[in-house]
Amino acid sequence: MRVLNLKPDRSTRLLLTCLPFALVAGSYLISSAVRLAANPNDKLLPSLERMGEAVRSLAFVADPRTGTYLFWNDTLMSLERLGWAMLISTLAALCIGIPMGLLPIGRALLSRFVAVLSMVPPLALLPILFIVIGLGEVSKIALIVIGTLPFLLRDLALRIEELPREQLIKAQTLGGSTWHIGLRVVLPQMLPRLIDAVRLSLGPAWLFLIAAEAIAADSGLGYRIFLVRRYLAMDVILPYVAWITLLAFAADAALVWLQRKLFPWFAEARAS
Amino acid sequence: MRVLNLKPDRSTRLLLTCLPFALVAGSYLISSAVRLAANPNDKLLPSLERMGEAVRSLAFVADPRTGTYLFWNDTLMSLERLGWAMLISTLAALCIGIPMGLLPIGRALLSRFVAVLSMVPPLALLPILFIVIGLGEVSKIALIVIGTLPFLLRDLALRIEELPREQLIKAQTLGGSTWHIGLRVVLPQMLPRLIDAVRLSLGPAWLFLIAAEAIAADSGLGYRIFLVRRYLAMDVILPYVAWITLLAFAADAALVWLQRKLFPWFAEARAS
Amino acid sequence: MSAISIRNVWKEFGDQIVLEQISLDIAPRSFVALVGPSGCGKTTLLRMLLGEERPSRGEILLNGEPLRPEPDADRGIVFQRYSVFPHLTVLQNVTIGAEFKRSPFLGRLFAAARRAIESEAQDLLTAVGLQGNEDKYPAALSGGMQQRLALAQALMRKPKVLLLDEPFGALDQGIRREIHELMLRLWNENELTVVMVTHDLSEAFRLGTRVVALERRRDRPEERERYGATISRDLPVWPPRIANELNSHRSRRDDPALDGASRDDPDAGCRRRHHELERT
Amino acid sequence: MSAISIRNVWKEFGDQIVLEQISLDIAPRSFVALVGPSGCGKTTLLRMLLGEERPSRGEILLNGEPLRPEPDADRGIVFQRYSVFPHLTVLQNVTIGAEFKRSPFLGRLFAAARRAIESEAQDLLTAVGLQGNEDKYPAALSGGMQQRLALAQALMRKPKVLLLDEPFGALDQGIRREIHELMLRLWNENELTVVMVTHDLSEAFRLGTRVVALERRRDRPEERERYGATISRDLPVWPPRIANELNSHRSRRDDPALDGASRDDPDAGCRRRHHELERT
Amino acid sequence: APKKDFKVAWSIYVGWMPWGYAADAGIVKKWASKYGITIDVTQFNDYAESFNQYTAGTFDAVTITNMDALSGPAAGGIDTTALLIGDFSNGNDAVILKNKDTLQNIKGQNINLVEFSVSHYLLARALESVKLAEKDVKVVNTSDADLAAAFKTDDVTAVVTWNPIVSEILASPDAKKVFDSSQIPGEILDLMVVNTEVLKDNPDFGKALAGIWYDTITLMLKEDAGGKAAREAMAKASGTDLAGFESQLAATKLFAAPKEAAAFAKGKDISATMDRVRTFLFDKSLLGTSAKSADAVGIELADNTVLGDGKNVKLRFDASYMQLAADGKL
Ligand SMILES: Nc1ncnc2c1ncn2[C@@H]1O[C@H](COP(=O)(O)OP(=O)(O)OP(=O)(O)O)[C@@H](O)[C@H]1O
Ligand SMILES: Nc1ncnc2c1ncn2[C@@H]1O[C@H](COP(=O)(O)OP(=O)(O)OP(=O)(O)O)[C@@H](O)[C@H]1O
Ligand SMILES: [Mg+2]
Ligand SMILES: [Mg+2]
Repeated sequence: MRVLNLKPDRSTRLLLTCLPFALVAGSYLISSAVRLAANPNDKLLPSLERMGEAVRSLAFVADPRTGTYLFWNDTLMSLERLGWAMLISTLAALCIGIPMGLLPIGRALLSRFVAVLSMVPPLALLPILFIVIGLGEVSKIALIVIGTLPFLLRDLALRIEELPREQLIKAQTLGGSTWHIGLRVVLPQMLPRLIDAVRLSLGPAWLFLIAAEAIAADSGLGYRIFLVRRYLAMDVILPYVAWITLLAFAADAALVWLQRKLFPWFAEARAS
Repeated sequence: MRVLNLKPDRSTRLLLTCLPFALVAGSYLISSAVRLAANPNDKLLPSLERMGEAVRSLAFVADPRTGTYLFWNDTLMSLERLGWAMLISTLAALCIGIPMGLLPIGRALLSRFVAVLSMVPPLALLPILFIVIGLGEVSKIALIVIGTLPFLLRDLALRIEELPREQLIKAQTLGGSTWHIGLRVVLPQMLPRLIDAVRLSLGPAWLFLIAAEAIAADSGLGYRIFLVRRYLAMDVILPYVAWITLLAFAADAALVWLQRKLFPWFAEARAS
Repeated sequence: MSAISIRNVWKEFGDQIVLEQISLDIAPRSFVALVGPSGCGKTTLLRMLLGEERPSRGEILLNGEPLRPEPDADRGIVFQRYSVFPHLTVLQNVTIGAEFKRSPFLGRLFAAARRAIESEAQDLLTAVGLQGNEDKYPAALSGGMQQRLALAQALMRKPKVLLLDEPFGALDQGIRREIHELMLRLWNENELTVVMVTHDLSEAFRLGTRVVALERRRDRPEERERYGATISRDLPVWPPRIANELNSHRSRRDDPALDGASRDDPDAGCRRRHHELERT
Repeated sequence: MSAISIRNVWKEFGDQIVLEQISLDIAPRSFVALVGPSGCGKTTLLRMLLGEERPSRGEILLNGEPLRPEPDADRGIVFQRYSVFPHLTVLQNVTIGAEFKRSPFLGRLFAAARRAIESEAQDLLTAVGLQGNEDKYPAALSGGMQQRLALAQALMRKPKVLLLDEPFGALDQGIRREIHELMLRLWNENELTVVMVTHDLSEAFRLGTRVVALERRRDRPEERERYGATISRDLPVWPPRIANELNSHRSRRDDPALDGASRDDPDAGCRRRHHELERT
Repeated sequence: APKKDFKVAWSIYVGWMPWGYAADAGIVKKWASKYGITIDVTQFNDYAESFNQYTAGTFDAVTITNMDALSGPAAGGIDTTALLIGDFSNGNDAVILKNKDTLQNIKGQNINLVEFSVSHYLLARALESVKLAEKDVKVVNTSDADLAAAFKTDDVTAVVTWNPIVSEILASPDAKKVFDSSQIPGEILDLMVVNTEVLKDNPDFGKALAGIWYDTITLMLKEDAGGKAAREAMAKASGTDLAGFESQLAATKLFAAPKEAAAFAKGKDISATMDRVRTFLFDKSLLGTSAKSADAVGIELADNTVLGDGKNVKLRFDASYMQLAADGKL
């Protein structure tokens, strides 16, 4: 039988899925044990206990200086920044992207500009950004917005152009104005597609969040990682990275769920 | 007439396209002039002449220390790193992604793992990366590969799953083995799609290149930007950013051209 | 009423002449079937009637007035595909036209106003045989049901002219037959002038009151660019089929639509015409 | 030869019974047309014949041997869509089967070997009327031409059984007629047993030597899950249509295919059968 | 209206941690309200960004080293006054080789360091001390946060950096410190600098800063529970523990008393140091592209003598606020 047609059953599938994770975990544990045997103070690949301890002291012991639990506070701050940024990005994408995709005038005005904008490496512009909008929360959110918005805009405009022209004409023959068409034909059809785009841009968003927090912040997951990086405190960094990964995964799953829940017509329409 | 139906003619379109660029350029020039009037040594928004001078001295005056033209040397080094990284990423994506997308076993083995991997923020793992592969050119290339590969893999696997099942069955009824199908049915159809994915991941690739060069390097566009950032030499940073944008644009255009040239069937097949 | 006059219309795309010298007067309440080989410009002509494209030369009048140069509620349309909105339920697809009309800002009605148009929409859905499917999304409907929905949707705004671009081209034979009957009935019961593009001659003769054929007089490859299609045949259908005068008593004469559909061999009359068309 | 025996086959997907108790013996060189309402399991049955799905109960034999449990070169297939490879030219689409056979590592032939199979492929392309289009990509072909190409592609590996899943369902009426003739000719000239799924009864009667109807005996919504479809009718086509004995002299008897296609009213015989089928 | 609200930027470094503590502990608020102003203290993770922001005009004061004050704000045309000299590095910056005991061995190696930073300067001084020049080695720019990890790789054999990274690297047995800032005492100064114009118009702002600083220093250096708590808080804020923080403090010559600091500011050594620094910066073309000589940017010392161009004085050392603190006149 062709390998192509070999369909592993449920349990084999589970086994296969776990295999690479187990391999990574295993090779970590072995390398860690080897390094720790050579130098018990090695910080690069800490033992699980060390990491557990580090997490415990960050997550369940209040920081004497601020009285907060650093781990949770960092998480909250980062998620807040990310949440606001993605919200703003999404709304801006809708407000700018729909005219840009729908109206020939909008397309002429913006499509080239956004294309160029999307090529600018935002990290290189950080100093200017900080000057223009200051250093508060706003600048971190702005960096994420600047980093993700051009992609969202381009994607949205593309999706609008992919809408069958027939729909727009039909809407006009039903007496719809441009505003009507944007509001009742284009917008609702773009929302689920925008969720897809947001899912794609969450990766860069985390990147920008970490970069922003690395430069100017006093809390946040990225801040903590960069702060303790000087001490090579991998016992903090690794759990933080794992936690970020988990959060990213959860956010992705939540968006998928949201899409299915809010737009039941979308899955069928896309399949057909 | 509805705004939706207003189609600007050629010259209006050109005008509209230029408008946002002109606005940005104009507001830069004005802010720059205002700041320079207040402090002639201001570094944040240098005048055009200052930037021109900075570029001239980097691009057309040999560096006394190394005897190279820094601007061109930086460009060459960065493009080399980027080129190698994208080549490796692409090849790896093909070698891993095709089995992962085509074979049920491959999917069971890798899809979850890659999904998790794609959520890990690569910047945070730099220390481990250094230990494993050192600090030389390899680590910069590796960072870009690590940053882009998961996306390429997931995208590729998705595209393979989108291939009509009918094609795979047809190939089997023509006597094709799994290897045949991978080689002659899936691979050639994936190449143009991979170009699309590479285009999408060029943005993150530049980001990771700049980040890698910021961390340890002695040449490269990102290196220069982060080096001169220490003394806020925006007269160097801004032209470098513009240059990176131009290079990114050119790379994108080159990929589009390549796709059209190498895969003439693709545009039609996608349209239908 | 809703007479259409096409007066010496030409259409060029860049250097390519697609249509030349089209003149056609369409009487109110006609059902014109437009046939012709693929690529001869049928859809282009329809799009000009719709206002989506403008003639390069000549003019199109609707009831003596120049046509509004963009699609509007006085001309409805049904395409072969993509006619209905996938994100709206069946009922919403029908009501949306009325909502556009009555709610300029939100494009959406609520409460009593909504219920009023919903009951109107229900009637239309019943008329096209879609009762009971109000809350489904179009993706859950078969192709034939989608086209019925598209018809209901178009009729909601009571257009004077209904344009159809191969509306039944993608349907199975059996389903096609049913929907032909429906089409004739709708034409008969609504105050409509219909222009339908079709590839299928028998469909043209079964539905139309008049069959208009577009054709290129010169069709050698090297001439394609320089010569457009024009009207090569313009045949009234025999026996003449006349739409019911609305609000007059129904039994005044035979219902030609029902008559056409119930004859034992509906194609016999058409066949003769077929031959006439093919003798070129 | 290539006889197919379906012995008491059931197919369930999870809790849903799709097919129950299907038994069918298909003689070599038959042309079986499989009809039935949408969703009754026609495609599922075909996929079992293909080896893509396995019966939940019962077995399928090909020439007395159990069927290989995956698609293979002894069974060709043509789908309604997506049958040809968009990235290969017309010629390459036809040669690829032979390349798979002769080149296990590269799946690709060069030089003389390539020229040999190319000339073979050319003959097939001529047979399906695609000569002159060798270097085009499928996207540049019309729907009908793509289906011809799919047929040529499938025939290149000389399958014993050819399976067709609504192969002409997406084609226009006129093109359909042409391709029916082609189909009959191919069936006649190649040593083929054909099983074709179709929605179109007249197509079934025009092409098949035998028409098999699948149907659910109980089709109330609440019963749908628990009862599958089974064979409700199994009609030989009249007058009997027999494939040409290959390599015997051709004039021994009328070519039934050409005969069927050239009669004045090809549907007359079918109609009778229609009624029989519809009287349920 | 006269300016009432001031913004101070600081970044995480052992000699500057008191600023963060002062903000958290209310010392900043106390002194600000005494002078009827508000002072907003912002923490940066990234040192270079902190003084860039100051140079760009977003902040009125920033913590910075003497060298960066000259190459950054001063060369950028911002007239800057060094208000407080907090400490000088006394071993906090070091040249470290892998498996080599003497500085001589540095010849021909790749040196990983933050280019154009005080590490670069320290390297230049170290090379000078063994009669080598920068062309005898190869400098590779490496971000400070990653130096500790980088040293663990085989590629990296020599680094120059500052604490806490120095102690982190020295923890591995193959790391050998071959030169450190205690061999050039008083050359790497950690300052609090203020925009001269702002200071001139608002001397109260300067007084408040001096008050905050010496209050905090006094508190943290006390060997009682309060002092220990303060040090512990600073340790945590800088990402380490008390022991780690105290070892960093040990390598820092903190001017505990304002008198001491004022005296140092007025001393002669600063003149020689600044001359070395500006020569170094000019060699690296860090005094601005238009600078024709090391004299391009004038430096005014505490005794009002000027190094370089007297018409373009952009960096000023001012001992008067430290003196006020010493005299208890704040
Ligand atoms: N917007 C356009 N720009 C340029 N050429 C066009 C445009 N629209 C149509 N054409 C050309 O006009 C000709 C007629 O096209 P049209 O779609 O009207 O044909 P048709 O009769 O509807 O064909 P079919 O039966 O295949 O639908 C074609 O050659 C087409 O390429
Ligand atoms: N892989 C599968 N898993 C679960 N259910 C399936 C699967 N394949 C088919 N079915 C179900 O089996 C039934 C028969 O499907 P099938 O595609 O065979 O019908 P069909 O007769 O070919 O219909 P059509 O004429 O619309 O093509 C349907 O109810 C379908 O939902
Ligand atoms: Mg058309
Ligand atoms: Mg089917």
